Parts: sequence; C-alpha cells; structure tokens
Amino acid sequence: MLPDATAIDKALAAIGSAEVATTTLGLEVRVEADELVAALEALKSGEHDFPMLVDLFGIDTGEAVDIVYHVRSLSRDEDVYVKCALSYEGELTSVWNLYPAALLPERETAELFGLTLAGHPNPKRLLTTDGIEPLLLKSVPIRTVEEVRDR
Amino acid sequence: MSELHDTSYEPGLLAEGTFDPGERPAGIKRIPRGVEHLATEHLVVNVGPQHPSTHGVLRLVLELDGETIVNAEIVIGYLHRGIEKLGEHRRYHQLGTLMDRGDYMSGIHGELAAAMAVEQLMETEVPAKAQWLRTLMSEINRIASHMVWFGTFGLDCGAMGQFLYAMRDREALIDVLEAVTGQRMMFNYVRPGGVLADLTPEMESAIRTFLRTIDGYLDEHDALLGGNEILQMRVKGIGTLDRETAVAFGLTGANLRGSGVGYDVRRDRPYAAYPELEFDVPVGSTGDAWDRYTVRMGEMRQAVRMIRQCIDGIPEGDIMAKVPKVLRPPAGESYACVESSRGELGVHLVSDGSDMPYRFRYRPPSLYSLQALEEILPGRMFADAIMLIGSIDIVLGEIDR
Amino acid sequence: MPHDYVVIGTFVLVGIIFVMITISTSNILSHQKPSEAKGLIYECGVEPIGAPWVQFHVGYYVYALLFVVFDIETVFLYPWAIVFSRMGMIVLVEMFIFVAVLLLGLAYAWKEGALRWR
Amino acid sequence: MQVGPSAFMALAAVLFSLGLYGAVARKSAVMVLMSLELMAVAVSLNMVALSRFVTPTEMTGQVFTIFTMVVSAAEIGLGLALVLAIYRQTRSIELTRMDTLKG
Amino acid sequence: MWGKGLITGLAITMRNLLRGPITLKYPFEKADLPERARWAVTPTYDEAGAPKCTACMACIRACPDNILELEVTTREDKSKHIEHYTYEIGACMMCGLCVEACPFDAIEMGHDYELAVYGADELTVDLLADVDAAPVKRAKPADKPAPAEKSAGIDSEKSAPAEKEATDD
Amino acid sequence: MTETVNGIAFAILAGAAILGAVGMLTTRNVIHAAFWLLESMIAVGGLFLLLQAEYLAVVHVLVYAGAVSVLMLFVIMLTLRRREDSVRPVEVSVAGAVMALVFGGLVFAAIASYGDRVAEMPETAPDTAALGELLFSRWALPFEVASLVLLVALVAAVWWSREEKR
Amino acid sequence: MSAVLAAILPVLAAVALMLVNGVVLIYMLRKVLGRLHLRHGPLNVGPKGMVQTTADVLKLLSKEDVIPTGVDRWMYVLAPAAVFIPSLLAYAAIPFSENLRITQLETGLLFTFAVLSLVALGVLMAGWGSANKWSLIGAMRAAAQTIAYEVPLLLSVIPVVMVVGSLDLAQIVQAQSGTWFGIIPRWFVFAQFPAFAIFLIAALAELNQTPFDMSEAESELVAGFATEYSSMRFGMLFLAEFSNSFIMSAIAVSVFFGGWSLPWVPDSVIAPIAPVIFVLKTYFGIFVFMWIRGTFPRVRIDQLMTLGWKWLIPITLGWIMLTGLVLKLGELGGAS
Amino acid sequence: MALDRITGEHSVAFVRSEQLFDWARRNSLWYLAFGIACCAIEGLMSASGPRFDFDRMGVFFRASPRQADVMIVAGTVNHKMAETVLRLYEQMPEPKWVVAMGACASTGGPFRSYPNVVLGVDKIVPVDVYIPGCPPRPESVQYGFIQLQEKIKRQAEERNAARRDRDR
Ligand code: SF4
Ligand code: SF4
Ligand code: SF4
Repeated sequence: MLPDATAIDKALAAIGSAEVATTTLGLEVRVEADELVAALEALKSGEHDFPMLVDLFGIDTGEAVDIVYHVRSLSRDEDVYVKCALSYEGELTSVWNLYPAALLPERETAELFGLTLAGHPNPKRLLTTDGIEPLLLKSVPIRTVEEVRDR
Repeated sequence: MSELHDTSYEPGLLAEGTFDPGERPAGIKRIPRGVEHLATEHLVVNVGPQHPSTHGVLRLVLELDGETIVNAEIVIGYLHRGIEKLGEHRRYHQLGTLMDRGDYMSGIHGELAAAMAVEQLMETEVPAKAQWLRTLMSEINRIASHMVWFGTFGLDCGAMGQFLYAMRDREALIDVLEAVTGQRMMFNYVRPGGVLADLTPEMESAIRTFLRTIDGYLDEHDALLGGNEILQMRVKGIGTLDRETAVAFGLTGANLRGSGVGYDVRRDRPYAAYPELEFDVPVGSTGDAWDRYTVRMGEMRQAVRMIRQCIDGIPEGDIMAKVPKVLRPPAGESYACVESSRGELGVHLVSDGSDMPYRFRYRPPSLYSLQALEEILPGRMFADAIMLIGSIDIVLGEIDR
Repeated sequence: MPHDYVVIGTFVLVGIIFVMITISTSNILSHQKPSEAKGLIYECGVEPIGAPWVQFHVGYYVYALLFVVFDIETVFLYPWAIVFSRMGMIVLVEMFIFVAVLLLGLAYAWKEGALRWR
Repeated sequence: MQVGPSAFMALAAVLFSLGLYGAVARKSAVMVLMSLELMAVAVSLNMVALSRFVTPTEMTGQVFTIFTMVVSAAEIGLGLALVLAIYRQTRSIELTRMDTLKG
Repeated sequence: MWGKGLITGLAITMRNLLRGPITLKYPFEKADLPERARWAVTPTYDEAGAPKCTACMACIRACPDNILELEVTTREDKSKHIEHYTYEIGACMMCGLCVEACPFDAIEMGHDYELAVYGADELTVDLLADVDAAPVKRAKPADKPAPAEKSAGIDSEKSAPAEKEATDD
Repeated sequence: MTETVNGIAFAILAGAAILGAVGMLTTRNVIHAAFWLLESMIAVGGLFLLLQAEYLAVVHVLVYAGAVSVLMLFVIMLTLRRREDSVRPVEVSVAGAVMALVFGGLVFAAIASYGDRVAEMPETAPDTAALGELLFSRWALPFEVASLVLLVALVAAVWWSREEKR
Repeated sequence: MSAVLAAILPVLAAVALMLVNGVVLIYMLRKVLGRLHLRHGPLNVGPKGMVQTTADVLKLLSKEDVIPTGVDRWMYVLAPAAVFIPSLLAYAAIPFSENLRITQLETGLLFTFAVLSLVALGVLMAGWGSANKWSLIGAMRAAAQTIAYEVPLLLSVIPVVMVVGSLDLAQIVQAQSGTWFGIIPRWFVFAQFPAFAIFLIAALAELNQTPFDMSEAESELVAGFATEYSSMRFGMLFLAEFSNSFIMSAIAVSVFFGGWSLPWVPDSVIAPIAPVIFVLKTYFGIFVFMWIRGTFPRVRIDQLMTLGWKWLIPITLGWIMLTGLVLKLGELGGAS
Repeated sequence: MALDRITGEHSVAFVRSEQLFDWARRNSLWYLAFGIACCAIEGLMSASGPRFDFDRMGVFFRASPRQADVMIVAGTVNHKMAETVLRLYEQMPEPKWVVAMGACASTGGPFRSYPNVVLGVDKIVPVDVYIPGCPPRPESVQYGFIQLQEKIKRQAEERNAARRDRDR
C-alpha cells in the first residue's frame, strides 16, 4: 500500500517542485501546477508504473483549490496521492492523455470548483445547468433551514 | 421555467480550449468528443434521461448511421444532488444516510466505506463481531444488488421473465436486510465503530433458510439467461475492453476483473472480516460483455459461499466500539475503500478537527465504468448499446452524487 | 364466389366506417386540451436534436429489391405447388432451374456483402 | 348497370393516360417510375379484362399479366437502382440534373 | 446443441408457472413488518397518557436534515411546555437517528407505512402540540429493566455512548 | 342483382383507382404520392377480383402493394436528406397533357367504334390450377426466362448500389 | 336486401370477433405473463380482473387524442386505420369450421398473407408520419423485418400446398383428417415438421413477437412506431397487433394442426363443436406465443436479418425441392 | 368531455357515460416509466415485481408519455431534470395525474439543502398524491394509488354535485 518514499523521490528528481511526504493518508506528492503533467508522466512511465488513476477531485483549502490525483500501481498495489494547488478560477490542465479515466472527473471538478479546463476534448459542463455557481466551493452556501422549510 | 433550460449543447461556462488531441493514450481507440462536433448526415438520438433502459437518468447522445453507432456522448447530471457538498454539513455518524443514497443498490457498502474512513481517522478498533456482521451484510447486499443488475440486464435484452425471477430472489434478500437493519434500501446500519444491531436467532435462521434455496435459484438463472443461445449470441464478443483500456479508464470491480485483471479490494486490501474468509475472485479473459456477465454470476456464488462462512463463524462479543457520541476526529486525511457491488467504492475524508468533515469525497466506481462506454459504443449496433449499458452495471445515484 | 368478393368489399368499407366511428367517439368523449408543449415531439424528455427524417442506409433498398424478386418467385411457386401433383416430373425440373437461378442471385448479393445489416 | 369490357378498357385508358402524363411531366425520377408503374398496371388491367370477356376459357391474359408483373418489377428495381446511382453522383433525384452524369 | 438452452428456458418458465404466484395481495393482505422496521416517527406516552418527551432537544440535533422542530416555552417554575413538536414527514428519510438519540425513548419509529396524502400542507404534522414536557429525570441505563424483546444491539449501541457524553453538543 | 352490385363495385373501384392516380399526380409530397399509388394499386386488385381473376388479384396486392411500394418508399426515404425534400412543386407539362389527351382520345374513339360486342361476363372463370397448368406447359420457356430477367435485375441492382470501393 | 344483409352480417360478426378477441387476448396475455412470472396479473377489477381490459379500452376511448405538431398529419392520422383494416380483413378467410367461414376464397391462404403484408405499410406510415426518431427507427425495422420474413412465411406453406393441391384453407384442413397407423393424426406438423418450424419462426417475426420484437423493443425504442400515438389511435394499433397474432395462430392451426378436426373423433361428433375446437386450438397457439414471449431475450436486428435471408430462405427452398422430389419419386414408385 | 357540448350537460347519456369512464380511468392507471433515483427501485421495480405485482390493480407501465395516465415522480428532481419532468408531463394526454413518491419528490427530502435540488416536484407540476417515505415501501406506493383512485372518484362526485347545485 505505501510505496517506498525514496524511490518516488528519485523518480521525481527532475521535477523541481515535487515534495514527497508521508501523512495519515499515505504517500503524498505536492507539485506546482505547471509541473503536474510532468510529474504524473514520470510516475506513470518507467519502472514506477502507476497506470491507474483511482480518483481525481478537488479540495477547497480556503486559499486555493487543491487538486488530488490518486494514482495506483496494480502490480505492486501501491497508492500515491499527487496534489497541486490551483488558484480560484485558475486553469486545470487536462491529463486525459495520460489517464483517460480523468475525462469525466476533470469536467466535474472544473465545474464544481469554477475552474477553466484546458486541453480537454469536450470541456462542457457536466453536472449542472448554466447559471449555477461552482457548488463545491466553501464560499457557496447551502440552503438554510428556513429556506427549505418555507419551500 | 426560463432559468431551467438545458444548455449542455452550447459551450457552457467553461472555456472552449483550443484542442489539440496530441497523442492518443495507449489502448484508447478514439478521442471522446461531444456529439455536436460531427457531421449532421447521421441520425442523432437521445437515449434518456427518460428511457426504459438507461438505468435511471443516464442520457446518451448517440450518433447513428443506420443502426450503427458512430459516436456516443455521455450526458449526466440529471441526478446531481450534492452528496459531497452535503457531506461537509453532516456530522460524522450522519454520513451513512448520505452514503446509502449514493449507491442506493448497495447501501451497506457505502456506509461501510464511510465508517471505515472515520475509524481510520479516529484510529478506532472495531470489535470482531461487528466486523463479521459487516461482512455478512455486505455480501447479502451484494447479491441483492447483483440481482437487480441481473434482472435489468435481462430486461435490456428483452427477457422479461429474468427480471421478475431476479426480483423474487431480491425480495428474499431484502426481507433479511429489512429484518436486520430496519429498512429495505436505506439501511443506515454500519456506524463508525461498529454496527447498529445484532442478529437475532430468528434472523439467523431466516438467512439459513434463504441459503438453502439460493443455489437452486442461481442455477435457474444460469440456465434461463446464461444458457440461452440467443443471449450468448448477443453478448459474446461485444463491448470488449482489454486489460490496458480497462486500467486506463480506472475501471474497478467486476468490470475490471472481466477484463482479466484480478484486482479485488476484498482480497488485496482486506477489510472487515474478509481476511478470515475463503473465497475466490472470478476473473474473465477477453473483457467482453459475456465475461462481465460470468464474473458477476461467479461473484454471486462466491458471496453465497461467504455468507455460509459468516453465518457459521460470527464470534461473540460487542458490536460497537467505545466511541464518543459526537465524533471529532483529529485533523488529517484518510481514504478507505471497499469492494462494493460495482467496484472500488472509496471515501476520502478531510478532517479539520471539527465535528463535520472538511471535505468529503465519494469515489464512485460507476463513474469510472461509465466512461468506458464512450470507448466501446462506437461501431456497435444500437441494440448493443442498451446491452452494454446493462453490462457495465451503473447506478446513477453515485455517478451524479 | 362473386358473393365473397362483395363481402371483402364490405369488409373494407365497414373497416373504414368503424375506424372513423371509434376515433370520433374518442374525440367526443375526451377533453381536448392541445397546447404547444403537448405537441412537442417526444424524445426521452429532452429537446430533439435534429430532424428525425434522415437518409437511411442503402442496404434497405437491396433488401427491398430482394424481397420483390422473391415475392415474384412465390407468385410462380404457388400455382406450381397447386398443379404439382397433377403434372409430371418436368415441372419439378422447371422449378428447380428457376429456383437455382434465383438462389444464384441471392448468393451474389451475399457475396457482395449486400446482406450485411448496418 | 352493365359492366362490359369497354368500361374496363376505358378505365385502363384513363389510368394509362394519367400515367403517361406523369411520366412526361414529373421531373423527379421516382415519380416518373411511379407513373410508369401506373401505365403497366393499366395495361395489365386491359389484358385481364379482355381475356376474361373475349377468351374466357383461355388464361393467356392472366399469364401475360404475371409476366408483366415480372418485367415491371425488374424495371422498377433497376430504375430505382439508377435513381440511387444518380443520387450518389448529384445528391438529387431530379431528372433535369441527369446531364451531369455525362460529364 | 444449439437450441438446448431455449428448450431449458421454456421448461423453467413453465415450471414457474406451475409453482404459482408469490404475490402478496396488498390491500387485502398485509405483510408483517419486522420489529426493527422504521417508518414515520411517532411520540410515545407513559402509562398516564402523557408524552414522555422532556424537550431536551437531543433529537433535533441528531437529525441530519432538520426535520424535527420543537417550539418550547419555559414556565416560571422551569418546567417546559411544548407548544409544537413539528415533524416534516414529507422530508423525513426515516433513518432513525433521532430515535437513537432520544435519551428518554420519547419517540419511536412507527410501523405505519400507509402515509400517502393529497396536499402538500399535510406533509408537515404536529407530533405533539400544547402539552407539558415530562420532567427531566435522567434515566440511568443500569436501573432500566433490560427489555427482553429488544435486541441486544440497539441497547448496547444506545446506552454506551449515551452514558459517556450525553451532555456533549 | 349481381349486375347492380357489380356495377356499384366497379364504380367505386374505378373511382378509387382514378382518384389514386390523380392524387399521385397532384400531391406535392413524394411520400404521399407513393401512398396514393398504393391506393390505386389496391383498387386495381379489387377490379381483378371483379373480373374473377382471384389469384391475380391476390398476387397483385402482394407484389405491387406489399413489395413494390415498400421498395419505392425505401428509395424515397433513402434519397431524402430533409423532410422538405419530399415536398416539391407540381410541375405542369403541356406536352405531357397533350400527349395524354391525344392518346386517351384515340383509345376512347377506338372503344366507341368497337362497342360492347361482348357484353356478357361469362359465368365461370378458370381457377388457379388451370393457370398453373397453362403456365408450366405452354409458357414454360418464358417462365424460365423470367427467372433470368429477375436475376439480371437483382445482380444489376446489387452491383449498382454496393458501396463505392475506393 | 337480404343479399346486402348477407354481405354485411359476417363482416359485423368479424368486427365483433376482432374486438372481443383483442380484449380477451390482452387479458390473457397479462394473465399468462403474470403466471409465468410468479405474479397474478390483473386481479382487482371485476372477478379475477376480467373486466380489466374493458376498463383499459374505455379509458383509452376517453383519453385526449394528442396530435403532435410537426407530424406529417395525413400519414399520422391515417396510419392506425391502415394497420387496423388489413388486420380486420384477414379474418375473411379463416375457416372456423367446414361451413362457418366468412368467405370461401379459393386462394384463402395467400389472401391472408397478402392482406397481412399490407400491415407493414401502415406501420411505415405511422413511423414516417410521427416525426419521431424512435417511431421511424421502429417502423424501418418493422418494414425490413416484415419483408425479410414474408418470403420464408410464404414459402414455408408451399410444401403443404404441394401435397394438398389447393390454397383453400378448408381443403387443407380436410386433407388432414384421419390418422396414420391409427394413432398419429395426419397433421402436417408431423409430416412437414421443418416447414412448420420455419413457419413458426417466420410467424413470430411477422408478428413482431419476442424474440423478434424489433419494432417495439421496449427497452430500446421506447414504444417503437406507436411512440407518439395516444388514445384510441394507440388502442387501434394495439388491437391490430393482437388480432394479427390470432390470425397467425389460426393459420398455423389450419395448415399444420388439422384446423377444426380432432383425430380419433368421428366427424359427426366434431361437426357441431368445430368452431369451438378451432378457437381453442388457436388460443393454445397464442399461449405458446406468449410463453415464448415470457421466456426469451430478443435477438439483434442484424442477426434477425441474417437468419431470415441467409438461412431460412435457402433452407425453405431446399425443403420445397426435397418435398417435390420425394413426392415425385413416391409417385413413380406408386406407379410402377 | 366534448360530449356535453353535444348532448347537453344534464342529459342522462352524458352523466352515465361520465360515470362509466370515471370508473374506467380509475381502474386503468398506466404509469410513465420514469425512475429518477433510489425510489424508482422500490416504486417501479419492486412494485411491479412478483411480490407486489402492480399489474393486479390494472397499473402497468408505458414507456411513452403519450400512453400514460399517471406520472410517478420517483426520486430527486434537480434543476437539470426539472425541464424534462415538465416536458414529459406536458406530453401526457388529458386526463393525467402526478404522484410524488418519496421524500425527495415531495419536498426535496434529504437533499433539500443543496441549491441544485428542486424543493419538491410540486414546484414544477401539480401533484395529486404525495407518498412520504425514503423510499416508500412498494405497499405504500400501492396505497398511494388506491388514494389516487379515491381522489378520482371523489373529483367525479364533486363535479356531479356542483352540476346539481347549478341545476337548482
Ligand atoms: S428519522 Fe432521521 S430524518 Fe427523520 S426525523 Fe429522525 S433523524 Fe430526522
Ligand atoms: S423526543 Fe426525546 S430527544 Fe427529542 S426532545 Fe423529546 S425527549 Fe428530547
Ligand atoms: S426519497 Fe429517499 S429513496 Fe427516494 S429518491 Fe429521495 S433519497 Fe432516494
């Protein structure tokens, strides 16, 4: 489950901004947005072989939107979480070329966090209709008790 | 109603990035694009959201040439109801009610994943008896869920009888689940730290009664649908997803195993009482719809086997660990996954130390399975599309969340 | 026999009258509330994309032509079958040649891939 | 009312004339073929009627009609194939555009 | 041989035809709900017929969805008067969390599932209105007679946390 | 009695046949034209019945109405690119009208001069068996030729309509 | 006047028969399917739910008749009639007993087929007129399917015609009276089993019945060519469909199962109850259709076409030739 | 009914036929197969399954709205779905009814605080019967249909009473 941190470190040596750390979650790699694709590429290819994108989602940390790429190596059954911070209304670069599994989750994340999607073959809204705010941002509130009671 | 129009066919809020497809990823035959980018000589049909066999409110936009699908686009969001957002406004032990309604066919699995994620943050030790009960309920739920899949799969290919026989068996399972948990679908049974309630002897004997008949019923299903030459003619060799594609699309569960990758969370990342159970993981070879079918049928038999072991092996003890009434896990993140009926159902929790999650992420296995449709539909007949939707077994509740 | 033909004629007339009566009864008995939204064409609950009338595959034409040809074959086959027992071996040979020639046509269409449904 | 052969012949003549008019007047190739079909039917009707009235014991007229059917079916099949071929070339089934085929 | 499966299929459906229906003829026959079945929330009453609710608000807080609403006035003598105990049955998901949270067993999940109504206003009901809340006397789980008919699970689950942090939140 | 019925039937059927033909020529919609033609064909089938050519009538309906119409409809649907394509203006052709009138006039003149020499419809008509006997003895050769004609049509059509192999 | 009456009465009888048939068959379908599926089917409306279909028909009668905008109005409006009338006409040649038939057509068998082939055109009208994609796909499928299976259907009865030497359904029935060796009825289903099998497949396909219910494949095409039809227009399409299955079953009974006759029973006993026997046999045939419908999955359209064109037609032609050969050789053998 | 315009409102023919057709409508409620979420499994699938057998009551599904009498809204309606619900409702021929099944369709249910969710389908189409529960048991749905039948009956009676009143 937990990959060897030093090996990952080595694999990402070319990526300047990559920081590898072990947290409660597992092995986390934090990279800058512009080096994200390179980092994922390094992880996917080579002997590290993380061919599967388990999940892709965002976390609104209050200062930025953290995009989490959860990748997995099936042969060794190891998980790595790659995180990169994007500013609000920033640009999310599609990684579908590396991981086709990202096609829908990327659209969803971009939509629900109000990001722009770059390099995606079909960058439309996915879940909601036009005019609905990016709902997963912390700044967008849910309905209050009074609102729902009054209907 | 003016504010409600569906504009998914115009460029939405998101910018239309200048698109350069670059190199296609390995194993992917085509670049998935929206249907409206293509020529208009063909017939463009909407399948769904209201269609008898899109398993809820999935909408597929198909471009047909005669009856052959040229291009397919998935449109979802008709059931988007904010499970993730609402999860940030629920206390930890209330998460189960949301998880139930995500993958509503197999609620126990969802609850289990959420409970495990919380336990991981809290570092709670769950009593052995609770673990066994969780396993037992999971497997019962798995059969119930597969029965719905099986029935609707029959319905998709026009075999009405199949659906009703499957519903008969599902009713039997639901009766057990209702007796144990109190509801027919939204169980709210697995809680952080344990389970809600114990089995009574009557329930145990009800399960045993069921176990006596289920083998015969499974044989009947196998003979009625699986043994039917017409069905074999229709599903063999369609919708083939080879290993590489399946992994690339992030498929999990029976869909992945149908493609020949023997990854099963229950075996490879054991949780609950699975390490103590004996079971096989059925694996397909070519990854066509028939393989997925046989894998699921095999899973049902394995589940029966596990239920037998569980019902005999439940240890004595508590069913609930000592957990505070209001959970305040320390700040941190956790990811817990279970093998739900549809694949790896994961829950990613971010805690900031308060009594509600800071971020609650539901990893829906169906969403990832669904993407593979855009890959396997083109080139198939329209009738195959219906079968293929059925064969990947999706639940819209968790796709849209 | 001529009487029977008249019956058939009456059949058609009665059929037409019956349909008219039923539809108009139904129209009399029901509340008609047409509205613009009601008149919209159904397509699984969303706005239809594009017109339904599109070109179909040329395969349909080949099937229909084959059908015409084989239909005409049956036109010959039925009288043949009726007189079959009254005539000698020669009718069998005649029909054999006839059928063989047409099967040749079918085989050609098969070979050309015209029988593959798309 | 007496329905004699002349009534049938007159009807056949009317149908044939209408078919003739259509074949000449219409530009759409399919319509021309339909008109031809109408003419063939008129001829068949004439033959059957005459054979029925003139040589009631012989069925030559009916046999002829069956062969007419064969020929007209073959004709319509071929004609429609031609229409399709033209259509492929010109994206239209107007006969006036046929000249593009030559060039 | 091709076709064997078809014949088997026909045999199976015929066998099922001969087996006869398993239908429950609903309006005429009703299923016995299992004891744990959870339907609409109903208040419970003590032997005297007074509601057991003490207006402690535990259920209100436990409900994920704010279905329950308690309008309470406090009299001079500190006793509480329940003006309205409103229950939005139309939005309740019957999860049972409120019942589990109630330290006085003052509400329970009823077994009545025939709940269909005509009007939207009927979707909100008053469980209790204009009654005096029961005086708070903290029931120690130890002196509660263990209800024999109840399953051990519900008891232990409810008692264990209730003991420890009942005052929390 | 029989005559009256025959007369009425003839009137209705003839009217229907002509109506179909006229409808076909006047409608602007090609699909509608095909259905008008179909109606005309069925009426002619009825006329065949009136002539006691029962087998012929049935076969006429089977071939013209059942098969040729479907073929025609398919081709029309194949060549339509939009629904509007099916609607085209009615072309009026003076030449056609003149030709048709001249021809019709000639035939009517011929009929008038010919007169109703054989007015009686013979009571009995030979049945299908007789037709078959005739067909497979006297007309055996044309019958075989018919198969060749059909074969040629089939092969030519398939050859013409196959996918362009580029 | 009596002649007119004589012409109209049987027709009215046929209309009544068709309506009753439709109502009874729909009830039967729901009951049979219900029982096959461990359910009851209609139960609450009337005794054993028997007036359920009556209520359905009355309700359809009183529903609003929606004519969507954008349809090809004439085609849309006329299509139900174009489907309904041929299927009514098909009753004309059914021999309920030796004397009880509406017409004594010499070409009864072929007449029925010819009339039923017109249904395809009605369906095409409905599909084209509805301006709906599902309808159009359904109608095109139905038409393609009908034309593909019409030929095997027409061909499959030819061996029987060869033996009997007539197209008259009554004569075909009469040719099947008696038994072989005193036990096996002389039904053509035994002597001509391959022909019967082909007939069954082709009939199922012509009727759009499972496993060949392409045109109204509920899980694919919503409601097929009937998608846009409401009220009684839909009722008519529905009724015609059930009436057609009655016709097909009746033809199967007369051609392959000895019509109104019963083996081993002398004619004098049969004569008064012949229509009852015929109808019972027909209903049994329909039951078999329903049984198949409740069991099988649906084939795919290309498989259906392959089966029709590449298998059934050559096989049937071969079987006809074989029957001819055997008959002629038997004749030669008998002569010498 | 347009019949009243022909025979007059008070004719025996009209009143009697209206009674007959009300009976027919009551007993032949075909519903539109339109499952949205979890409720669909219980209300549409289980209810028509062998155990509960909706067909007994003359209730069975039609896939096309043109042939349906009742729309069971079984699940959460969100803003994207709202238009579809409305459109399908509009496409059903008169007379038509709507059954809001489950908490979500009645009020928005467990998801009502999410801004994308419509607070009850009665915001979009008129609802005749609400069935609380999450999900309601198949029996609850059947009970709901019995209530709907009652309602149709009662509506007819009220109509007749109103007519009698006007008469006097
Ligand atoms: S049952 Fe659940 S939703 Fe209903 S009031 Fe209680 S806690 Fe709230
Ligand atoms: S019902 Fe129970 S929890 Fe709720 S206020 Fe009353 S006593 Fe407290
Ligand atoms: S009411 Fe409950 S069961 Fe029904 S759709 Fe809503 S969440 Fe699902």
